[in-house]
Amino acid sequence: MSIPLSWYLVLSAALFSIGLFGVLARKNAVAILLGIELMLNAVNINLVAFWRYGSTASLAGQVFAIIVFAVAAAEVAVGLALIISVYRRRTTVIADELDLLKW
Amino acid sequence: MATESIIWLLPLPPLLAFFVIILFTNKGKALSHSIAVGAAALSWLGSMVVFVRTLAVENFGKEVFQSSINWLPTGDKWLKIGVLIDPLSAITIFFVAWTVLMIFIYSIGYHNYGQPNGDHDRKGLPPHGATLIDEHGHQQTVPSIEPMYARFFAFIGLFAFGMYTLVVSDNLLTMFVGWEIMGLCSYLLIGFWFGKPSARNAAVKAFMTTRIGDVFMLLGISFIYSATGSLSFRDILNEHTLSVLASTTTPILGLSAAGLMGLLLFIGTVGKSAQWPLHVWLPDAMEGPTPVSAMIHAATMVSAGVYAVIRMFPLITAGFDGHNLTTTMSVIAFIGAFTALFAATIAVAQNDIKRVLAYSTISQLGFMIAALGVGAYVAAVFHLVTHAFFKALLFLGSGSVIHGMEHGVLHTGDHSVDPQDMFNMGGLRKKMPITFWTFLIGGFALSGFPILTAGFWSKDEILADAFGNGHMVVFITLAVAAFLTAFYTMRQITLTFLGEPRTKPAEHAQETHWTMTLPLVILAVFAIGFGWVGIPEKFPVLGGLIPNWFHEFVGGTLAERPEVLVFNMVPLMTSLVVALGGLLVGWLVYRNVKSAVEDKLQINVLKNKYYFDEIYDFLFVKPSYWFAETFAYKFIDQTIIDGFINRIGGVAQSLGTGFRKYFDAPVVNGFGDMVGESAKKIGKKLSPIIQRGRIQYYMVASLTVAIIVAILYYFILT
Amino acid sequence: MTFWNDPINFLAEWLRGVFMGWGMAASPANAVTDIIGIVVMILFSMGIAILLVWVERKVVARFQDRLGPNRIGPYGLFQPFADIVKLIIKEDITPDGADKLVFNMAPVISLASVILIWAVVPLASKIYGVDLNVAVLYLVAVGSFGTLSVIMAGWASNNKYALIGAFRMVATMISYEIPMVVALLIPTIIAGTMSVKGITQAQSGIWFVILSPLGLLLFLICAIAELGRSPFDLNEAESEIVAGFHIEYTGMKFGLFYAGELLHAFTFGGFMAVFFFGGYGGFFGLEKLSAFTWLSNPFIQLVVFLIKALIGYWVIMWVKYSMPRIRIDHMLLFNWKFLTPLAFVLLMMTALVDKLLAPTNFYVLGMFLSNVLFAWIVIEILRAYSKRERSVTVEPAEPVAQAAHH
Amino acid sequence: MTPDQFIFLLCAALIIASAIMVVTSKNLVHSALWLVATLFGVAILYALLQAAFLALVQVVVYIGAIAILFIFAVMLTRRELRDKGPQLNQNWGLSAVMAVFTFGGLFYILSSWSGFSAKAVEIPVGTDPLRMLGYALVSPDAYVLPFEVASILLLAALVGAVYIATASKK
Repeated sequence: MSIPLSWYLVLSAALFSIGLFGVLARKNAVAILLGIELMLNAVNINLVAFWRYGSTASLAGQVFAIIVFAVAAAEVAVGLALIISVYRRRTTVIADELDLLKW
Repeated sequence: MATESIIWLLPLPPLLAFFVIILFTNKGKALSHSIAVGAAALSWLGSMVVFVRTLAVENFGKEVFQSSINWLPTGDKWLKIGVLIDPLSAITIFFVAWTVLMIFIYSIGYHNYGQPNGDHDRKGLPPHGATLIDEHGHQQTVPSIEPMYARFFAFIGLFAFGMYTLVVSDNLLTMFVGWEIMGLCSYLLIGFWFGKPSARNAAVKAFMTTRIGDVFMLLGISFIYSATGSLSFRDILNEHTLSVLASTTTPILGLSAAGLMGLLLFIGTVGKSAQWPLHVWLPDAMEGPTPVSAMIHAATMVSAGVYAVIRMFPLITAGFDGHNLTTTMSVIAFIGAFTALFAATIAVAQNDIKRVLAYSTISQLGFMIAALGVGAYVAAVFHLVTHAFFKALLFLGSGSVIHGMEHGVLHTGDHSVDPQDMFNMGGLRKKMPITFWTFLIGGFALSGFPILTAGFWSKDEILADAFGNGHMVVFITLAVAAFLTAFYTMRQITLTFLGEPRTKPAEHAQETHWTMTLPLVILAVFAIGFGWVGIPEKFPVLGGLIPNWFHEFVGGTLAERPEVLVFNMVPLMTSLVVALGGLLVGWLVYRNVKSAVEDKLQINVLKNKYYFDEIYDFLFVKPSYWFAETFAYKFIDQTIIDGFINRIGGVAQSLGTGFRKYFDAPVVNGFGDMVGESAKKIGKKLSPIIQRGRIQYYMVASLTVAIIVAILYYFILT
Repeated sequence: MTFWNDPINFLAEWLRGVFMGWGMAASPANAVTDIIGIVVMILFSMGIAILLVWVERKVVARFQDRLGPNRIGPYGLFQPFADIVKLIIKEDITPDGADKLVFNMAPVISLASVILIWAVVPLASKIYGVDLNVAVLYLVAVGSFGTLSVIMAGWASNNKYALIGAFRMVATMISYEIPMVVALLIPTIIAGTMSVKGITQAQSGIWFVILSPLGLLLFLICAIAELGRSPFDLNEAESEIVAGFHIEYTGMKFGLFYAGELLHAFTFGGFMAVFFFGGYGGFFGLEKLSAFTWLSNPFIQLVVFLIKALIGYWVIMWVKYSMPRIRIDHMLLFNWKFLTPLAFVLLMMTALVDKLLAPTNFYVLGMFLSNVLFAWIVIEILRAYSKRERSVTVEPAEPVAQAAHH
Repeated sequence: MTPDQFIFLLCAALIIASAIMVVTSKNLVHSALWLVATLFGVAILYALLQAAFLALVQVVVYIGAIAILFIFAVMLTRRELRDKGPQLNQNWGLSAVMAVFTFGGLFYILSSWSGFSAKAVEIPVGTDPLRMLGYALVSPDAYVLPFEVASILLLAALVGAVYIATASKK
């Protein structure tokens, strides 16, 4: 194991930022969810890396990663359901066109 | 099983039944009622076991069953909850268990189990009957099963849970929880047929009216908690605390702290037990199905109010020297006695069979309250128990009568006849013998028919206590009320059962199913037999034949056992005269009455219940509508709040105008204009840029700000 | 260590020695040896795939009362090679509107997903790719690449039949993955490990098929559905959607799909053997007798494994060529409303019985009887259900009509 | 450079490149497929971190379910299968700057942390992280409660998703 922790952390920070960009800049709502997935994965890399580089006997990192899996799955299910429902009503999934929430 | 464990478990079966029925077995009718009745039977069994074990305990008043656990941490202490069975709750749990079980069984028949589904029954309305066609092609209308059958059993299960919780609680908090659960259930059950506007309104009325009492009760509980730091009965009702509370004065009406607490709690009871002036909800509550009326409004819930006062009796009477009533006690005695008389007079002029009973309930509860007000603790408990039995019996009996009448209505097809109006009945004695005899027993018990019935002994004891302690006003009021009670009871029996049928449906009325008559018979046994456990020792002839067990048992709850009264002939004769006289007069007057027109007592003021509904409508309901509509909504909401929001810009402008006017200074003027105008302009320009409704734009903006702040923070702080 | 006892390690050591002799450092030598091992494994599996083409054609011919390939080579054994030549020289078409990269990636991923499975297949106690401690999960994970390849192919073809076929296939695969995972958990629970080698070794005394016959049945059904073979071959229902997701593929690209499917079926046959029939071993303790020690020889084990896998494969073929197709909605309903709950209940029951009876002497009997009992209950429930269904449809509305006459 | 590092760098390159493709690709289905590549790279990272179970769960859950779901969703929410026009909104420039800043900030904070370049210790021989993880997930004094809560969350989300996505019957 000759890889320092920093490599993982930097990689995950980069992945997180890319995901953030996706969330902020993509037009399509599905693509926004894709960005969120990237961010969640970045978090998971961190969790697992901290588990490996910390005390391997305490499994918090791995368990949290599993919970993040569950949360991600739930988030995708609900998110995509919402998007499909929105599409059914408005026939669009472009986030910029869904702008009724203003005064 | 240890007795304490059983007590803990007592309320649970009905609660489980509620959840199981609501969540899983809503579709299955037989399954639902089996679960509910099974749960009630389980609780009943537990209650009986507990009760029998209490009997075995020597000197039970001092060594009670209790157990408690830590529940909520409050700072460094724990708020404890627990269960307590002392003589009072033992006797209460005894009658609660019996009446609840009876009512559960009765409900099966009342809601027409086993009958076909109605032709056009809908949820939220009473069943209208079903048309059957037999093999010969004859069409026949029979009662149909309640469309929300399972739901009813779920609700009464929850109700039973509330009642058991209240009774076994050893502290005010869980007692109040049970109290409120029952309030909710009474709302749900009175409005059970929510398709009827009258039922809806009655439900809301009951909920709102009792809520007034509950708020005061909560105040009382809070007061007790802040003063004593505990809500447990054992902590509050010990002599040391009570003497401290009794000697503390409060700025309100010159009452002692104990007196004020007692009064606040008593107001809760006034609401729950439908005492004047909060009695208005109970008669309307008759809109619910009859088992509900019997259960909530006769046997258990209204009893809970009295139970609460009895439970807090030492607090209420703190500072009472035995002769001169404290202010609180006077208030209680007055309200009780007044209610007893007042409700009795209204009952005389009611035609609806259930409404008569409703007012009679209010009146009888007034008896108990008055008894408590004059310090007659045991008598109040005694009457509470006997009343629960015979009033449940009467209500169930009236439900049986209505059921029989409905059968007649369906059979004849004459839907213009109101099956609840007593003037449409008559002669039911032959059609419904079991109902008649049990109703007669219940009615006689209510009137206090001498020697034989339970009501006589308990009522007599109240009168004797009032007389013996020298409260003549109370005594006379109650005596008059007792006379009226006997009178309207006989009126009811005469109109309903005696004479000849006045309408076709009454001719075709039919005895009801055994699930309905069996509870009647069992309750009738108690309505007679339960009086014999409390015969005063000094009573002529009978006294001492059976020891006055009740007095010994219940009296043991109090710190000092109340001394046995000196026997006096005056109250005994009074109760004999009023009971027999009332019954006789009632029979004489109504034996030949053919219709409501001939009834001399149809006085408008009585018929309209002294216009209390109208008065309240005028005094409270209309003003609160006005308050809500005109003041809160139109004035506060629309004018002030909305105006404030809408017109900030305008206010800024008018401020500027004000400045110009009053100072007449062009500089200030110009400056004000500039500020106002530019704020407006900036707002208009910014609004489409900033507020786009685009989520990503918001996110970018907030992230930008966050990052800028973070950078500044880092650079400035480091 | 001789070649006969441990052929793979023997050869690897030898290769490593050769490379080191050439002046390589230790770690690159290891890496190169590993890569050679991987290539050999892939070649072996591809060789099996070629054989399977012949087996499949021969067997289907027998089922349909034909002779099958019999012209090229003995018993037509060289027919697959002719097929391969044909596929290679066919025109390689990429449709106009297709998404080229995705279109061309799909068959590769499809075959890769199958070959990746072979990394954990225990051919013999000493012949296997890697002994992964999460091999069962690996099996499922790699399978999801197959799903991906299907949807890639269906979407990239720019053809509505392809897309519909892909949707059907993916819906099936994702749905049936759930009972499949549960079915795989049953041997896992009994053996107490997820390693396929561990599971194989756990069956040296008794095959899991006796402990959990229902688990086998469940696994078989799910495997057939995962494969998209009849009766679950909705994805390629010729009469409806021509050929499903690979409609636009020609030449060797189609060949990759085809080979992948055959190999996948064979692999499932192999896993049936591994999970329920003792894999390469499972001689009921026979190999411990001195007269039968030769059963532990890797080559014997390899042959045993291949025979068992072929039998499993043959069962899958048997089902395929004798069953009609089911409708897609029935198929999904069957999964969600029957198979999935059944699988979960079965899993719980297995875990419970396993936990309760493991230390006792009644273990085998208890497990078997509990399965029988469970099967009986399920059949009774199904019977009651079907009776109710039938009574609803059959009962005419006559009484009402009669009533109207009155 | 050890083989480990080589694999890591290869993998990191795959992750970063395909992640960038996820957020910039004009074709949404390609985005989803690139996401699969990213997730696969992350799975390899888990394997490198000796979390084999997580690596496989990553593949099963993300590639086997979530990515497929995404592709389905992409296809279900359009009338034409091809995307037209730019896929980035007007804020993309600012967003990119912010993303870079976020990365910079994270990097800055991380690099000032003392454990930044920690080295891993070998997992002690004889311990089986997989078995430990299994026990941890169902042991009452470890993580059974969060685990159960997560499963309930998943169930609730599933029910909610079905309800939301079902077309209301008219």
